[in-house]
Order: sequence, then structure tokens, then C-alpha cells
Amino acid sequence: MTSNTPKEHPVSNATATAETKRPTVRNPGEDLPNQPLPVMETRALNVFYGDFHAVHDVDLKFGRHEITALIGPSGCGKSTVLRCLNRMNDLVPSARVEGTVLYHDIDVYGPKVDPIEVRRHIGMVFQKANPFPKSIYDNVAYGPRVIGMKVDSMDDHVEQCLRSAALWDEVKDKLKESGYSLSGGQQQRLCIARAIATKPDIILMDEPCSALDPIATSAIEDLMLNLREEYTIIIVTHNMQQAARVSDRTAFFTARPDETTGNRTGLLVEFDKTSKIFGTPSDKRTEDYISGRFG
Amino acid sequence: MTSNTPKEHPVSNATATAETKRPTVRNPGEDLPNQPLPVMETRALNVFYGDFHAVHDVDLKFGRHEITALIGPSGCGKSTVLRCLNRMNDLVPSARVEGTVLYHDIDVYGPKVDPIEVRRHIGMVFQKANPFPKSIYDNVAYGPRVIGMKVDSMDDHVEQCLRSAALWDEVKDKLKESGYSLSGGQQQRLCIARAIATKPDIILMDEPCSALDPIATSAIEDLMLNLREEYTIIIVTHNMQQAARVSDRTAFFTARPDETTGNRTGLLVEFDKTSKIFGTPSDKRTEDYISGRFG
Amino acid sequence: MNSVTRTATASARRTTQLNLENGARRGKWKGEVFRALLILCLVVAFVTLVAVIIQAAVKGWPRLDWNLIRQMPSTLDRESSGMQSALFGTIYLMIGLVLTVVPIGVSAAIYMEEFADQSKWWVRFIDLNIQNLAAVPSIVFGILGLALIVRGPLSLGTVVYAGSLTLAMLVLPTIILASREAIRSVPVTLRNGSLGLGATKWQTIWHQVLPSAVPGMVTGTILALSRAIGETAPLLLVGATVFVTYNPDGFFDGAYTALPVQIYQWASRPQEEFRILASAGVIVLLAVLLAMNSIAIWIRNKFTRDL
Amino acid sequence: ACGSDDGDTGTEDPPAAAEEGGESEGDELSGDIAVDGSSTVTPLTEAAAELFMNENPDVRIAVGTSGTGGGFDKFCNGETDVSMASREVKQEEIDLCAANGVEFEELGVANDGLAIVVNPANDWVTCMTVEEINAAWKDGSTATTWADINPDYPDEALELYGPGTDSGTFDYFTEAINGEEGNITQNYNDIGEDDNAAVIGVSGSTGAMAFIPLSYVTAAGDQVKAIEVENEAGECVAPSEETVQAGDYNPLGRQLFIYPSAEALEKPEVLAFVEFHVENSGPAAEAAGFIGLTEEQTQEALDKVASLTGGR
Amino acid sequence: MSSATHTQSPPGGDRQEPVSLSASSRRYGEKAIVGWLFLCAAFSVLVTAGIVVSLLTPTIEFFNRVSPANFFSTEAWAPFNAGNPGYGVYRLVVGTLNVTLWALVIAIPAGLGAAIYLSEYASRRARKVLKPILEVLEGVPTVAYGVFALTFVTPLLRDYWPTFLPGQLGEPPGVFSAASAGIVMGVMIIPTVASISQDAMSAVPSGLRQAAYGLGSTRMQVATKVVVPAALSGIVASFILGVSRAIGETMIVLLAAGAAASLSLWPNDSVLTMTTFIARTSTGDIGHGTTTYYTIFAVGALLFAMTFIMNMISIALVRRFRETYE
Ligand SMILES: Nc1ncnc2c1ncn2[C@@H]1O[C@H](COP(=O)(O)OP(=O)(O)OP(=O)(O)O)[C@@H](O)[C@H]1O
Ligand SMILES: Nc1ncnc2c1ncn2[C@@H]1O[C@H](COP(=O)(O)OP(=O)(O)OP(=O)(O)O)[C@@H](O)[C@H]1O
Ligand SMILES: [Mg+2]
Ligand SMILES: [Mg+2]
Ligand SMILES: O=P([O-])([O-])[O-]
Repeated sequence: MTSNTPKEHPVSNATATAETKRPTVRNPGEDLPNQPLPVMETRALNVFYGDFHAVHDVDLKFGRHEITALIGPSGCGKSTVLRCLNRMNDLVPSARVEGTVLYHDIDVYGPKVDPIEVRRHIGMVFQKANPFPKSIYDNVAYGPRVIGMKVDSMDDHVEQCLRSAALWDEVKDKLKESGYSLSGGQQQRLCIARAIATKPDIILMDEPCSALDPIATSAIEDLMLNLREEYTIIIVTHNMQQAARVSDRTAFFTARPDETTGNRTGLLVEFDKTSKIFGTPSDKRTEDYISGRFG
Repeated sequence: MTSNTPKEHPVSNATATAETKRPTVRNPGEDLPNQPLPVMETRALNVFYGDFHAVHDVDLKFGRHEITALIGPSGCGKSTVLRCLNRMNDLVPSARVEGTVLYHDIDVYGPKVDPIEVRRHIGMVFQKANPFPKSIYDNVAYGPRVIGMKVDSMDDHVEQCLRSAALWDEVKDKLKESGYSLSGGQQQRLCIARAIATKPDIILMDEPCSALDPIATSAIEDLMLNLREEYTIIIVTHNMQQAARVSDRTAFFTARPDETTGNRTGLLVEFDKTSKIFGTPSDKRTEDYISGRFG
Repeated sequence: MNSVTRTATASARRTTQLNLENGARRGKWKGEVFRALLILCLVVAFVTLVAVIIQAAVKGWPRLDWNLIRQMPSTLDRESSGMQSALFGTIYLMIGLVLTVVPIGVSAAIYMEEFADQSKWWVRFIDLNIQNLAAVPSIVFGILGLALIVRGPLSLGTVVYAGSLTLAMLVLPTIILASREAIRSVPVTLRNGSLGLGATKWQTIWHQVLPSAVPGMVTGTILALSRAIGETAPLLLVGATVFVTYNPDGFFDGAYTALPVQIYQWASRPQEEFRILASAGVIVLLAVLLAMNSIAIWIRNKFTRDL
Repeated sequence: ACGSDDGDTGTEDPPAAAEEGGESEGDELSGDIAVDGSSTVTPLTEAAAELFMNENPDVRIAVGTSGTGGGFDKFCNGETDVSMASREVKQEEIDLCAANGVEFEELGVANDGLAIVVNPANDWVTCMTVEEINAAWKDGSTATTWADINPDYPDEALELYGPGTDSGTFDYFTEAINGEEGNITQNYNDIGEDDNAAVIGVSGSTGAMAFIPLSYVTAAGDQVKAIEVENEAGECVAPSEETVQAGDYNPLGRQLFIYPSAEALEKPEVLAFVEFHVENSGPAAEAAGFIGLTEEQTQEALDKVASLTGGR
Repeated sequence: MSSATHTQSPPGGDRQEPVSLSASSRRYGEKAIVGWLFLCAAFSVLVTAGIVVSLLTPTIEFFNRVSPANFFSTEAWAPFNAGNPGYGVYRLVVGTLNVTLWALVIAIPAGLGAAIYLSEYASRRARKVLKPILEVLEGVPTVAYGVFALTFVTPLLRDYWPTFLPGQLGEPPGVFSAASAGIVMGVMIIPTVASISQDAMSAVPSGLRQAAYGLGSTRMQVATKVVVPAALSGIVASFILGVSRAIGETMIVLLAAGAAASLSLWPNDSVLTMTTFIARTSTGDIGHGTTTYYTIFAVGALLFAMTFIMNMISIALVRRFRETYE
């Protein structure tokens, strides 16, 4: 199968490849405040798994109605940081979190805070689509039901969530079928519909597209851009181009090996507008990473 | 930890990012024959896992003393193709291979061919370093012992292999320690030393650096370039920059979903000199992939 | 391609061909002999089962009739004596056992998998304790049952439920371990999906984990029960050693006997008729067992395919 | 017919059974009877119970096999109505029963003999003295061949089989032959409760000798050969129904007993069963391979029952 | 930040209601459920405690009457001998070991071989059929095996014993023999050994196997040089568990091994095992409260202690194995 499509993109010629190349940023000239108006914030966040220091001193601010991307090589603690935000790390018995995580200026690790309540405000979408082994309808209705959410009509609510997740047209005739009957990309959108069904404030996404094909990926990316109108989105991705395409701000993490033990601790290298990170990063390590020298 | 290293690379400014950027190719002007002198070749290779058609009609030629990279998005069958070359797919009970795989013009799936013997000629290094739970020395000596290789002195042989794998200096004082006592990068080099200990002709590598940090990665990349003098190397990688840095030729695969079942079958899109693939790909899909539009 | 390369290629080709093809590798027969030996090992185990069945079937053949399960045991009329009371005794034992052990075992498994903090010493202690209990000889449970259930604190007497309870303790660890296995095999992504929506832990367990774990639990439970059904030694100690010509009339009342006990009784009598009955009884017991195991395997295959 | 909730003592109120039986006859017996004890006596009581239940279908008799001692243990704890024994009750057991307020009476229900059996191919012995048997079986015996028992016997290796140390048969034999209960050589094959195993053992080895209940000799047919034993009067007596009943076959002839409790005998069905057991000693013994009671023995037993129940 | 409620909506926020992260209810029901679940888990400890108490109390009584020196000695085993009792449990231990030994001679090679076959050779489909059969085998009632030993294996051994062997070994066994019980018990244990060993072997990361195959190893080399050494602690654990099961097995020895407390390790001798003694004696003739009666519990306690130690070793080995690869 050889392509007979004429090339649509002007390409730099091969001799130009010695120059460092970077991903395309979606909207470099957008008018984004220089500092995010934080709906969520971490201060001196440190995470340990048992004795292992996984993440060191992370200070981040996540702006309202913005998409923030966390990028960095494997094992640098992106997922770990993400899971701290809605206390999913509580479920890892060995995990210990130090520092402060603020949500609307409330410390989510505060003594009176109920992690369940935190998760009701901060939804999550995972790397591998994980629909429940139930019908499509029940997948979406599950969240509202367990948190005892008052809705006028569950049917309407489910429909609305599936519409928001750009899935309604594809599934409206088979709401009673199992969530597993959908394709990978549809499953992932079902999970997004499920997450927004409880009306969260923030949606965390951990590499939501890494198992999907180009078409499904682009559907999810479009969806994210739409959801940004109503939600604050924080996304972990391996795909720099994806970060460049969808995010407003990007945080770059890397891992530094401990000299004696060799354990690698993750740390935040640089956090800035996406256009800045992919355009003129201020740190050599960011530069190396986005130009593909490792990772 | 903010970087105070001055940036060493000229960077295109942010406004230039709308243009498509590609990885840096190691040696674009190198004198490489236009067609490889094949030591190994696949013809109309199709692979099935049970009913699932994983790989469709792959025709590839792997040149002697060249490094060939297989790239493409997740699940497009790169590993599957690689495993066909030394009949590792025989170990997957559901796998079925159709088509021809030639090694020195002999069909390795021929009726009289012993797969064990094939693997003795075509070594393999895996994504996750997998040293045996034995001493470093025994790891390297394992291969020669099981194939009953005649060596004058096993000690010398082990030393030489570890030297070839650029590991000798780091481990020479602890040959009796467990292979697990090494760092990830060292373990991977140990696996390479182990693979070359049986003096294979070809070395297959399936994402050998994907679990490693930048320093370890670059050590392995250097090693590959050295090994090319003596061996033919075929490498699967997710990291396009890596393919660009080390390989002479690149094969780009993608996966096409079946319209009725939705199953995704891998296929070869384009196979050419690396400089061509990353410089002026002739297929739109290659173009999309290397410019990061998906994957 | 110059001629030097071509010659080199040709010679390489020849050597390679010689090497790759059959027979080049010496000692291939070793692998074959080894494989044959391994198969032999497996066959030894299976053949014995077949021999047990055949031997019992051949010996018990004259008495493999409906009377065997329709009639009560009889000393006077050995030709048509049966084992109905033993069959019913076993059924009663099993019902009492299931009702007791399944709720406790599944609950314990949920606790250990979902709530217990493995870093706490007492959790590890319970864990160790369960594992150890799983390998305590069954006769020791007989002693326990005799001392604490039939007599001692519970003083139930030699009633069916005393036997059920003794067997319950015996299979409790097996049920816990199987249920834990089933719970553990529920993908963590499912749990995370539910918890990430703000479901409480128990909601997650009840709505997501348990429904997915049920097939595994049922399978494990049936396998555990099929072990219990053949247990003889503890029952000998807790009072099922009885010649009874009627079925149990309750869990806390009267005398009972059970299939394996009846078999043991008959096997240790001198008269040939009883020996035959014992062998026929073995067939009945094995049939019950195979039926239970088949159900377990069917459930496992049916549901593992779906997940 | 479940009489009461108290499984230990069985039915206490006969009327309950009448309701359930639904039979018109008011004097129809019903209720549960728990019997336990000697494995030797079990077949006998089972036979008696079956015969009795054929006539009284609403009575349910459960016969357990805990051994004489185990039976008394339950009996004296009030768990059973009737205990079977292949020996007389011991002082400890009497004390235990007394401590628990259980009164009882000893009733002979059949005669049994212990037979000394040898392999049919054994042609050198027809009659043995107690001393010879003792030489083979006593604690610390050094006899390894028949010649060690009596120089006249051939130098055939001696192989001994006997019931388990936990059986009444064992107690009886050791006391009768070795003069002390439990006194026995370390070198015998203990075959537990399974007397038939002794038959198999003896039939398989020319030099073997075993002691087993006489009933098993009958059941074993010609697999083994029972030998004569020289009795107190110095006569060689072969074990048989007549010699045992007559008491000529000594010291290895014995009586088998049941022990009903006084409390249980207040229940008409237990009383009826116990009387039935004694009166039908003949047919039951025949079915189980024992030797029935003589008339005097029967009468003596019935008198005891009568005295215990005050002639009810 | 002591309060978990923040009433002030942040600037630019469109959320009007105050944000609260405190628990919306106390969830007492949930706590009660967890309490119940914990009790169920703790129940298993109660069972162990029950075992210890029910064994220990009479065992102490036993040692009040018989000195430990007598119990743990080689003196005669004659607890029934009123005149000259002996309590040398050593003979029972030796008897137990005798049967166990012959069981292991069968079970270890066969179990390991079966495990290697299932783990390294069998196709997935074959494994799917064979593994459940193995599980069925594990569940065959031991009384069936016992009857089989007594009525089939014993006569076979008696008829076909290799009488050409010298000395004691050449004598055919009697109706009861360690060999008959041991062989059948060995077969009974094969599934246990095989299934635990197989678990251990299949837990060996497939990466190791692939590495070995990739180097041109044959299947046999992969199995014997890589997989078995890598799974060794799990395999040893299966052996120890096999020993533990052999020691604790009752019905087979009760029916086939006899009851002669002989100090013998010969397969053709009849032996008295600890379990046989317990089962026989506790269903037998002895009166409650006699020293003999307490002997049951002393032997039971010893049996429990022995199997307990083995289980612990086996658990520790399995754990070590898991730690290496998980
Ligand atoms: N549950 C856990 N227990 C112990 N260590 C953990 C756990 N989860 C993650 N880690 C370790 O913490 C470090 C950071 O892991 P994390 O998953 O956050 O990385 P990541 O950046 O998301 O990597 P990836 O891109 O591979 O997902 C890694 O070294 C990882 O091994
Ligand atoms: N053993 C197997 N049995 C069944 N399907 C398999 C098996 N191995 C791979 N596949 C399927 O074959 C397809 C190709 O897999 P393969 O591992 O070759 O992809 P890949 O290109 O190497 O992907 P990745 O980059 O994720 O390693 C995938 O859809 C995968 O799910
Ligand atoms: Mg991650
Ligand atoms: Mg791959
Ligand atoms: O059961 P016994 O008759 O031997 O006590």
C-alpha cells in the first residue's frame, strides 16, 4: 500500500534536519494571562512511595478554564503529581504526600477534608479506557447515583453528558449495550462522559489518548478544547505534539538520579505558557527533551 | 531547580512553530547504497493471532552491517514483525505466520529449519532488560554454554563480550554479583553482552531504551553504532529521534482499522533511507506521524 | 555486487543452510526424552485417578444400582443396602457449611483485600494465620471440633451442624484465599474509575468489585466444598460414625452420617458385600465430586471469557 | 418423628410421636434411640435395630461406633441411651457415670469367642495352650519363629496380627492371655478396628497367627483355620457356638453387652427395644455372626431389666 | 487552613455556591460494614486460637502425668499397656516419616515433572484442560485413595514385590505397609506439588524465557537452566507443603499403613503414624480422662507443631519468591 496522495505540506528538505525541531504549538499568540488564575495549586509538593522519594518540591498553579499539560520522560512523576490533586494517591498504601495542595484555597489534605468529596469535585480520566462492565447508560448514570446527585431526569442527564462528550450520536441507539462493545476511542469518550456526569469542577486526564489511533485521538483533543469552556483540565501526556496542540500552559518534569542510591526523583523543571515552553524554553533540559534528545 | 546553562542550540522562534518539524537525522549525506544488500528479507509477511490479522503484507530488506529502524504508532505490529525474524513468534501459541522470511536466502520457516538454530544466528534484546537471576558472569556465559560453543577461555570470552557492550569497566570487579544489582541501563547493556556472546549474525532490539534515562540511552545508542561494524542490527523504537540518530534505514508502519470488525491491522507504509523518511517522506501518513500529529 | 561479495555470500549461505537445517544440532533426542518423561509424570497422576475409578467401578459394579441411593443402610439385607441417609447427611452438612462459611469467608476476603493495611503487623499476622490454617491437617480440626463444638463451650453435641461448623473452619482459609484471588483479579482500573467519580470505598466494592469477582468466588467456593465433601477424618471425631437408617431432620437434631464416613465404615467390615458397597460408594462420592468440579470449571470458563 | 429438641436424650414425651405418626393405633411406638459403643457389638445391635424397626417403623435407632470406651464416654455424658460393650464396664467409667448421675444396667446380648487363627497351610499346630499363646504375644516376647514358642514347631517365621489397641477385643485378649490389660508384644501387626485385615494377613502368610472375633472366622470361610485352645480343664476345645455358649471354650469365650441407662428405659420405645434385643438374641446374632444367648442368659437379662424399671 | 469550607468564590469564578470538601455524611453504615468485615477476618485467628487451646489444655495435663523426657524418647510406644506403659512418641514420628519418605519419592519427581510440563510445554488449550483435572485430583477424597491402597495397591505389592532384593528389602510386605500407603499418598500429593510449582514457574517473568529462547536455548534448557532455578524457592515451598500434607494425611494411613509402632524406615514394614494413632484412639475404646486419652492430644499437638513449622517455612519461601518477581 503506497501512498498516492500528493504531499500537502511543504517540508523542509533533508539538509535542514540538523537544526533542532520542535512540535507545533496550537495557538501561540493567544491572549492568556501571564499568570494563571489558580483554581488549584500545589506548594512544595513532595511524594514518597515508602522510602522512595518520587517527586520533589513541585509548585504549580492550574488556571481556571485552562488546559494545563504535564510532560516529561517516563517515570518522572507526572502521574504521581496528577493523582495527588484528587487524592487518588490515598489508594496507594505506601504513598505519602508532603506539602500543600490547594483547591479554591482549601487544603485538600486538610484534616477535615473528605477525600471522597474531593474526588466528587475533581474528576479523573485514565490512560486505559476503563468503562464499567455495565451498559453505556449505567456507566454514565453510575456517578450521579452513587453520589446521590439530584437530577430531574436521569435520562436527560445521561443524554446531555454523552452529548458533551461528543458520543451521543454514535451510541443513542444502543444505550443498553455493554460499554465494552464500543471501540477504544468511544470507550475513552464514554469515560469522559462518565466523569462529567457528576459535574466536577476540574477534570484530570492521565495520557487519555496514548492507546488510541490518530482519528480517535483527534476526536478527544477536539473534545478537550470544547470542554475547556466549562471545566478546568489538567492532562498528562507523553506526546509533546499533543501538549503543544491542546494545552494553554505546560509543565515540564524530569527525573534526577540520586547519586548514592541511583533512585530517580521527579522534579518540575519549567512551567510556563505552552508557546514559551515549545518556543523558547529557558532550561537546557526542556530544550533537550522537546528536541527529542531523550525520552 | 532552574537551569542557568546558557542555551547552546539556536532555536527557531515561536512563530515558526506552525511549520512542520522533524527529528534530526544523524548522517543524511552518508554513502549508503540505495538498495540494501539484504542479509535478511521478508516477503508478503502476514501475521495472525488467532483470527486477528495483526500484520499485513510486509516486504522488507535488511542490509548487512546496517541499522534498520522500525517505527510507527503503538500496536501497529512492529514487535510482531521483529519477532518473526528469529521465530520468537513460535512461542506465542496463537500466532500464525504466512509469507516468507529469508535469512541468507534460506526460508527460516522452511520445513527443515530448526527454530532453535535460527535464534542462535539471530540474537535478540528486549524492551525490558531481562537479565537472568544469576551472576553477571553467568549471564554472559549462559548462551555459549547452552549452545555448546567452543571457546578457549570462557573468562576471556566473557570479558570480551562485556567490553564490546561497553560494560566491562563498570562490572569487572563484581562479576560474581547478581545481574539484578546493576542499574537499568547497565542491565540492558548486560543483555546486549549476553546476546553477542553467542556470536550471532543479526541482533534484533525491541525498544531497548524505552525504559532508560537520557544518559543510559545515549550509551546504548553509541554502543549500537559501534556494534554495527560487526553485526546487522534491527531496532524497533517509539522514539523517532532515536531512529533518526542511529539508523541507516527506517521502515514506517501504521495500523488500519478494519471497517466491519474495527480490528486494527498493521502494515508497512514506507521503507527508505532514514534521511529520506525524516526528510522527504513520500507518504502523507509518514509525514503526519513524524510531525507528531498522532501516536 | 562484485564477485568477491558474491562468493562470500554463497559460502555464507551454504554454511547457514547446513546450520539451520535439521540434524545439525546434536542432542535433539535429549529434549524428546525429557518431554516424554514430563508427560509420564503427568500421566502417573492421571492414571491413578483413572485406576481408582476403574477399580472402584469394577469392584462396586454389582451394587451400582438405584437401590444404592434409594435404600437406607442395612446390616441384614446387604444385597440391597443403600446409602441414602449418608447422601442426605452429606447434603445437610454441605448446606450448613455453605451458609456458615461463605458469608464469613467472603467478608474476610473483602477485608483483607480492600481494607486491611498490609503494613500493620496484625494484618500481616491475620494473613499469615490464614495461610497457615490452610495447611493444618484435617484431623486437627477434628480435635478442635470435638473439644470446642461438640463439647466444651458450644456443646452442640454430635449433630449435623457441629459437623458443618468443623468443616467450615477447615475450608475457611481455602474460601478466603480463593475469594481474595477473585477480588484481586478485578482490574484496578475499574476500582479507580469508580473511586475517581467520588464513590465511597464500599460503593465501589459493592457495585464494581463484587459483581466482577463473583464468578471467581463461586468457582473457589465450589472447589473448597468439593474438598470438604470428601473429608472423613474430622467427621470421625465429631460424631458422624453412625449407622443411621433415616435422613437428618434438622441441623441441630439427631444422628447423621456422611458419604465418606459410610464408605470408611463399610470398607472396614469383613463381609465382602460391604466391601463392594464401599467401592460403589466411592463411585457415588466421585460422581458428586466430578459434578461439582465440572460446574466450577464451567463457571470459570464461561466468565473468564467474558472479562 | 422428631420427638424433642434435646438431641442428647432423645424423645421424652411419647405422645409427640403419635401426633406425627398419624397412625390410628395409640400404642404404636415412636421416638429416637441413640446407641453407641463397641465396634464388635455394632453389627449385632444393627441387626437387632433393623429387626425392631421393621416391626416399629416409627422408632428410629441410630447406632454409632465409637468403641466400647468411646461409647461409655458418651453414655456417661448422657449423650446416648444405650451403650454397647465388648467387655464389662470399668471402674473409671462407673465413676464417670456416677458423677453425671447416669444409672445403668449391664445386659448380655450375645456370646462371642476370640479365635486364634492360622494359615490353612499351617499343618503343625492344632491345639495350643494358653502358655504357648502367651509366649508369642506377651509384652517383651522374643519369639520370632514358631520354634521359639515350642521347639516341636518348625522354624517358620512368626507373624502376628491382632485388632487395634483401641478395641475391646484387644483388651479382652490381653487380659485373658497375658494376664494384664494392654500387655502385648511390640512385634505384632495392629490392624485396628478392621478385623478382616487380620484375615487377609493370615491368609497371606504361612507363619501367621492372629486373634479375631469368632464371627469373623465364619465370615472368612476357609481363608483361615481356627485352632483349638486348651482350656482350664486341660481339654483342647475348638471355638464353636456350642462350646462358647457352654463356657467350655475358655478363657477366650466371652459375652457381649449392652448398657441401657435407667433414664432412657423410662421411654417405652427404649424399653421395648432393649427387651427386643435380648429376646431376639438368636436371630440377631445369626445375622451378625455371633452366638445367641442361652435361655438362662436371656432370662437373667430380662430380670435385670425388670428390676431396673420396677417391673413396669 | 483549619476549615474545609471556603465561602468566597475565587475571582472570575462562575461557581456560585460555596465549595465544601467536608464529608457530606458520617457514613456510619460504611463503618459498621468494615467492622463486620474485620471481625470475619479476625475469626480465622480465633480458629487458630481454638486449635491451640483445644490441643494445649489436655497436652499440659498429659505432661503432668508423663514427663517430656519419656514422651520425646525412643522408649516403647505402649500407651495402652496398663502394667508397663510407654510413651516414646519417637516411634510414631519415625512411622510418619517412613510413609512420608516414600510419598515424596513419588510426589517430588512426578509433581515437578508435571509442573514443568504444564508450565513450559503444554499449549494453552492443553493447560486449560489439564489444570482443572489436576484440581479435581487434589480433591479426590482420601478415603477413596485409602480404599484403593488397601484393596488394590497392597495386593499388587504383595504379589509383585521384588523379592530378589537382598535382606529385609526383599521381603514382601504384609497387609499393611508403609509402601502401599506411601505410594498412594505420593500420588495424592502430586497435584499439590505440581500446582504450586507450576504457579511458581508461571510467575517467572516471560522476559527471562524469551531471553533464553532468544539465545537459542532448547525448551529443555529454558526449563531446567532458567525457569526452574528462577522459581526454586516456590518449588521448594511446594515440596515442603507436600511433606506437610503427607504428615497430616489420615485416611490413607489409617486404612493401609497399619498400626505397628515399629522403628522402621523400610517400605515393607507396617508402621503407626501420628494421624493413625489419633484417629484410631479417639474413636476407640479408651476411657475419657485416662492418660491414654491425653496422649491423643499430646500427639495432636506435636503433629500441629510439625506441620505448623513446615507451613511457615513454605510460606516464607513463597513470599521470597513473590518478592523477587512482583
Ligand atoms: N504505587 C507505586 N509504588 C511505588 N512506586 C511507584 C508507584 N507508582 C509510581 N511509582 C514510582 O514513582 C515514580 C514516578 O511514577 P509515575 O507513574 O508518576 O511516573 P510518570 O511520569 O507518570 O511515568 P509514565 O510516563 O511512565 O506514566 C516512578 O519511579 C515509579 O516507579
Ligand atoms: N500474543 C499476542 N496475542 C494476541 N494479540 C497480540 C499478541 N501480541 C500482540 N498482539 C496484537 O497484535 C498487534 C500488534 O502488536 P505489536 O506488539 O506487534 O505492536 P507494536 O507495534 O510493537 O506496539 P507497541 O509499540 O505498543 O509495542 C496489537 O494489536 C496487539 O494487541
Ligand atoms: Mg504516568
Ligand atoms: Mg512493541
Ligand atoms: O469396638 P470394641 O468392641 O473393640 O470396643
